[in-house]
Amino acid sequence: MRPINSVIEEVRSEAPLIRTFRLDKNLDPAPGQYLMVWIRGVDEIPMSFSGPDTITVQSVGKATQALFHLGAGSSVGLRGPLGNGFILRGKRILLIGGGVGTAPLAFLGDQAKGAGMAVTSLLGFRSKDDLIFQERFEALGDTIITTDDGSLGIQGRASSGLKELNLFDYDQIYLCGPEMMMWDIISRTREHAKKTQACINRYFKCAAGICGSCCLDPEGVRVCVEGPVLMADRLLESEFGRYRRGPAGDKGPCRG
Amino acid sequence: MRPINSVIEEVRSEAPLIRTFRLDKNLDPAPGQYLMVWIRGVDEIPMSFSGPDTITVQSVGKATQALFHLGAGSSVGLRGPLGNGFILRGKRILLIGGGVGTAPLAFLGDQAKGAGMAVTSLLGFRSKDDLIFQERFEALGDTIITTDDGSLGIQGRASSGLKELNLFDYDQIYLCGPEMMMWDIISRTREHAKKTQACINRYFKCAAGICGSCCLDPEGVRVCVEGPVLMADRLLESEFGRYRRGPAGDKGPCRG
Amino acid sequence: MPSLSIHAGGLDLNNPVLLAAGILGTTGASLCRAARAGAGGVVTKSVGSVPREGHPGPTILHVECGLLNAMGLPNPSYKEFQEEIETARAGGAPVIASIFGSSPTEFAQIARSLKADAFELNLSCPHAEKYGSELGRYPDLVESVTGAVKAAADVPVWVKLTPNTADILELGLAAQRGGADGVVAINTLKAMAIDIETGYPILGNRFGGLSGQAIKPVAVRCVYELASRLEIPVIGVGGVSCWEDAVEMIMAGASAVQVGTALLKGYGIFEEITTGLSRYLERKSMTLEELCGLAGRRRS
Amino acid sequence: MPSLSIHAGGLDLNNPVLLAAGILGTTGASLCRAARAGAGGVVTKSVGSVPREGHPGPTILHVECGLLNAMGLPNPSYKEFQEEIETARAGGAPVIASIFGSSPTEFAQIARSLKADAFELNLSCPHAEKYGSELGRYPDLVESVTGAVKAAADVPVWVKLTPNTADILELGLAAQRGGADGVVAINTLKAMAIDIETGYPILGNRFGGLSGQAIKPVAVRCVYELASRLEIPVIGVGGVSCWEDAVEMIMAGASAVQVGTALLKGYGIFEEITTGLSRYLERKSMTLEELCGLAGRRRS
Ligand SMILES: Cc1cc2nc3c(=O)[nH]c(=O)nc-3n(C[C@H](O)[C@H](O)[C@H](O)COP(=O)(O)OP(=O)(O)OC[C@H]3O[C@@H](n4cnc5c(N)ncnc54)[C@H](O)[C@@H]3O)c2cc1C
Ligand SMILES: Cc1cc2nc3c(=O)[nH]c(=O)nc-3n(C[C@H](O)[C@H](O)[C@H](O)COP(=O)(O)OP(=O)(O)OC[C@H]3O[C@@H](n4cnc5c(N)ncnc54)[C@H](O)[C@@H]3O)c2cc1C
Ligand SMILES: Cc1cc2nc3c(=O)[nH]c(=O)nc-3n(C[C@H](O)[C@H](O)[C@H](O)COP(=O)(O)O)c2cc1C
Ligand SMILES: Cc1cc2nc3c(=O)[nH]c(=O)nc-3n(C[C@H](O)[C@H](O)[C@H](O)COP(=O)(O)O)c2cc1C
Ligand code: FES
Ligand code: FES
Repeated sequence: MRPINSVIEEVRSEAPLIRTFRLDKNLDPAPGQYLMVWIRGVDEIPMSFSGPDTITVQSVGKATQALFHLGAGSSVGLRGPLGNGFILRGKRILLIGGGVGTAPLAFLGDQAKGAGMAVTSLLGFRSKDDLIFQERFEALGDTIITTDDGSLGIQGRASSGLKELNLFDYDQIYLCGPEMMMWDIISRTREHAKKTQACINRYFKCAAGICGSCCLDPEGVRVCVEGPVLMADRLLESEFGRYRRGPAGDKGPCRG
Repeated sequence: MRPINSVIEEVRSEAPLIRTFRLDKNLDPAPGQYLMVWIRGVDEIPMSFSGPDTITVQSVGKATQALFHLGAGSSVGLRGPLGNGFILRGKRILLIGGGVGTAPLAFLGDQAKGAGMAVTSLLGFRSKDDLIFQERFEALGDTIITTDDGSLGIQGRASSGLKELNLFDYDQIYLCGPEMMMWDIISRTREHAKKTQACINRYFKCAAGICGSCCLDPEGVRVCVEGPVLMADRLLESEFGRYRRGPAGDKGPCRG
Repeated sequence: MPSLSIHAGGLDLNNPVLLAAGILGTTGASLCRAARAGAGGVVTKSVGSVPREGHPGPTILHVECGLLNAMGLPNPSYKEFQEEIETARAGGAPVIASIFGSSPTEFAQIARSLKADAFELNLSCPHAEKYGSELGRYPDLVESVTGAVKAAADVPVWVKLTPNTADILELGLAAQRGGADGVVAINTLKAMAIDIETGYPILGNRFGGLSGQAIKPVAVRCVYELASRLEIPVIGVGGVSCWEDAVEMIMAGASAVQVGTALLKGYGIFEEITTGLSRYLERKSMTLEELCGLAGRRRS
Repeated sequence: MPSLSIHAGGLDLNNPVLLAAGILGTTGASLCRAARAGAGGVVTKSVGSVPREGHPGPTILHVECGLLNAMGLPNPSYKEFQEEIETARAGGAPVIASIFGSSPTEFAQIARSLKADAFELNLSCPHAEKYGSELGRYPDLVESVTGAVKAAADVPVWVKLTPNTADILELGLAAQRGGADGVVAINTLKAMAIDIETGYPILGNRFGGLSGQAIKPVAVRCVYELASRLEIPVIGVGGVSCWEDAVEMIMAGASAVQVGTALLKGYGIFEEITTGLSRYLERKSMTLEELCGLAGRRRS
């Protein structure tokens, strides 16, 4: 149960601040599950699988920057796969992703396609330069792209792409991205909340369901073990989109 | 791995100072294996199985006396079955027992008979009054009895009965009794040592092969886990019959 | 079924199985959930006077038969925490606020400001500089902190003791002199683990606390030693992970037990333990009071 | 294969994996057997100045991930023990005599009379009245006992420390001031277990010492704390049961390790650990010296 030592086999740049790291271990994860990645001497942080043996990381702070400094051949410690994963349901599915949150959806899409499902994707990015996994999603099926600055696809936030779609066409909807983007989507698509699975983010300390730092009001859902994938109807009745706790357990605004 | 609680179901008096205790648990022991019996508040002591769910105890000191005070319905703590057991070999076997040492042999004889072997027994006791398991052995096959005082059977020590037997007739010989009696037998029957299994006694503290109190010179055999059944040829080259260590680890004379 | 309700350490509890400090105790909602799942009482995450983010990760690590943790007392400060306590109270079980500070006055200030059903003084965390066992290892500091909090608070005060000492009884007696309504034993054992691939200490803070099954025999011993000599009740904690463990701890002298690491198995642990305990008492025709400290009366 | 031979604590050892005190160390034959099975050195059962039969049974108990024991220092006295040491020497590895007493003079007298390759001072057994940790918890006594034995003996002197303290480093520094050639850490944690059917403490002595896997994280922490500050070598003991554990202990700062409870698996453990250690060093292209204390140099 100690961190497994894993060598980074390959590093691929996806966008200026986003890189994919291929690990020497295939831990047989389900899409939506995550790893705790120990960057030795720095910190241990949660990362979704973007493939059976890859994670796709956006550099945002100390630990992710330190990870970026580790090239192929360096090693990290791994705990996982952890948490629940997405559950594939039905024949036609819709993936809605934002930014680096597209990572677990790309992995899910690969599996769905392999299982013969029809996959449609709606992806939102800040701008053309931040785009990742475009080809990967396009290979899965219809792909709608939005950019905040209009540099590619529809201009606006991901929700601007909703009007191109009839959500009743889909048996299941899968969602991952910045919290405000996800909130934007699920609050606009309330009638589909029961068929929407969202992979969410909270501050994880233990990732074992014991410390309480990731618990969601008002039910106290331990996102690290009961999530990170939760049904949107449950999120609608929670703190999600309204506030989130920081490392000290204090309530703060949701970013993104 | 904590002591198992066991209720004494029945107590049978075998001789003035010897009683058989039937336990409510059948721990599926092999004859020759033993239990550590915890008489709560007093001590934990080794006892051979005299049957699948019985021990036969001679009262010699504090713990055995305390055990005698416990009637049916009382409970003891058990650790076991421990150690190796006798291994049944061949078609014709000879059991040589002395005193309460006949207990594991009676159990072994039952199994041998059940397996269709021909069983002969040679049993030594101090006197007629100390006799135990006479009927049980007689039911197994030919039984020769010796008593030190001549009050029954051949007068003399168990070895006095050897002249009635041709040891070459037996595929395997099984031995258990007071150390000097066993030594007497194996030193007189050296040529049969390779087919003689002896169940021996040492001071057991841990009964787990870790404390060293039961180790036999010169090889350091841990009698509690590598025994208590050892081949007589191994014993011939050991401290057996010459000295034994007491609770403090000091060398002392062999009793009996 | 025999009643499990007890009066211990100044509190009336529906049952003697409590949630331990620092376990799912960061938010009112998770505390409330523990109470609804059957905890007889819930202890909050330890809170101090200023917000702390805690140590860098890894903050926990599964080791042989236990858990190592070095959370580093993350908390939003007592000022932010009152609302969590209110939320927690909705669960219907007493909410015990665990608090820490670096001096008697800091402790007293928190106790004066925070409202809870009782206070538990964390004088025992083994891995936070200037806090926890760095004070709690000294009997005189245990006594003065306890006294200061007692003077400031109008609810029961429990003192949580460290096993990282040569003589836990000395610490318990100090808490009693300070006026404590109960002692809680034990906090974690100071420990560490090293990554054998690289030599890095695994916990972000290097040192952490060992909890879980591994420490139960130490906890039982501490409870026994304390209960044999103290006049105030002892709340037993350390490695309790099934009803048998709770029975053992109560026999050692605990009036109530707390469950920490075993929450790894989920919230169901409270019902599992209370049900097992009831059945045991029924089978033995005993009351909780008769069970408490039985081992001390079995001296041979 | 890389060499495992080392010079540690004043002794030349073929390898750094030693038999711990009190484990199969009652007779010369069993010590000899450990040496032949590959132990780099063997420590005897602790011997005192008069024969002791030890505590009544049960003397050991398997608990979650470890062993509880309260043997009670049974030994035939040092007068009877010289011949066991001679026998043990035939195994070809250094024989370290573990000795105990209730005062500096008692220790010194034994050290003067007994011949061995080194002495290990048992100042740490947690369950024998008037001996072990009842002295070893006080730094001044650790220093004076060590000093007295150093003056009496002409072989290296190791001091075995107790983890049942708030600050093991203090004890280690005291041993160093007393002139010790090395410290050995750790002895067992004071612990107990209770029979839930009856309430009886299970060990005949009620209190015993916890060893085995359960205590390894505590042992690693103690070794790390000691090795970071002491100038004399630290011998690590506590829960080492495979080569990975030995690597971890050495990374924490141990110059050599001792194996106790893992002998439950049999004498093969020595070869298992030394082989694993060699392979590891080979794979990493490291020497034992480079491995020793690596964790202390990885501070981030
Ligand atoms: C289930 C889950 C899956 C995730 N998957 C991905 C992914 O696939 N790709 C990706 O780039 N990021 C992912 N993240 C977010 C990622 O964990 C943070 O970006 C990372 O921890 C930042 O660490 P830092 O030291 O670089 O930043 P810091 O400087 O420490 O903080 C930057 C921000 O990251 C957040 N953060 C820091 N530590 C944690 C933590 N332990 N848990 C949660 N959030 C934290 C903080 O809220 C802060 O706002 C995921 C988070 C979770 C909870
Ligand atoms: C493998 C084995 C199987 C045994 N099987 C039987 C049996 O079937 N029936 C039977 O009556 N006895 C048997 N014994 C002997 C029995 O264990 C002792 O008679 C008993 O321990 C005496 O305990 P006490 O407190 O009554 O006597 P004490 O007053 O303690 O001592 C009396 C004598 O018993 C011996 N003894 C005491 N404790 C132990 C111990 N822990 N280990 C070994 N010897 C001890 C001592 O050498 C002493 O000479 C067996 C012993 C061993 C090792
Ligand atoms: C993740 C974690 C966090 C903890 N946080 C605290 C804390 O904030 N305050 C405290 O007094 N004890 C804290 N503890 C100690 C526990 O309350 C408890 O004393 C210890 O874990 C032993 O009990 P257990 O074996 O049941 O876990 C923490 C323990 C763990 C595992
Ligand atoms: C059965 C047993 C007997 C012991 N006897 C002694 C002893 O006589 N002297 C001593 O210093 N330590 C003694 N110890 C402690 C061990 O030497 C060692 O310090 C401890 O068990 C931790 O190591 P381990 O986890 O590898 O067993 C004993 C331990 C056990 C389990
Ligand atoms: S991160 Fe600790 S409970 Fe989820
Ligand atoms: S009795 Fe302890 S080793 Fe055999």
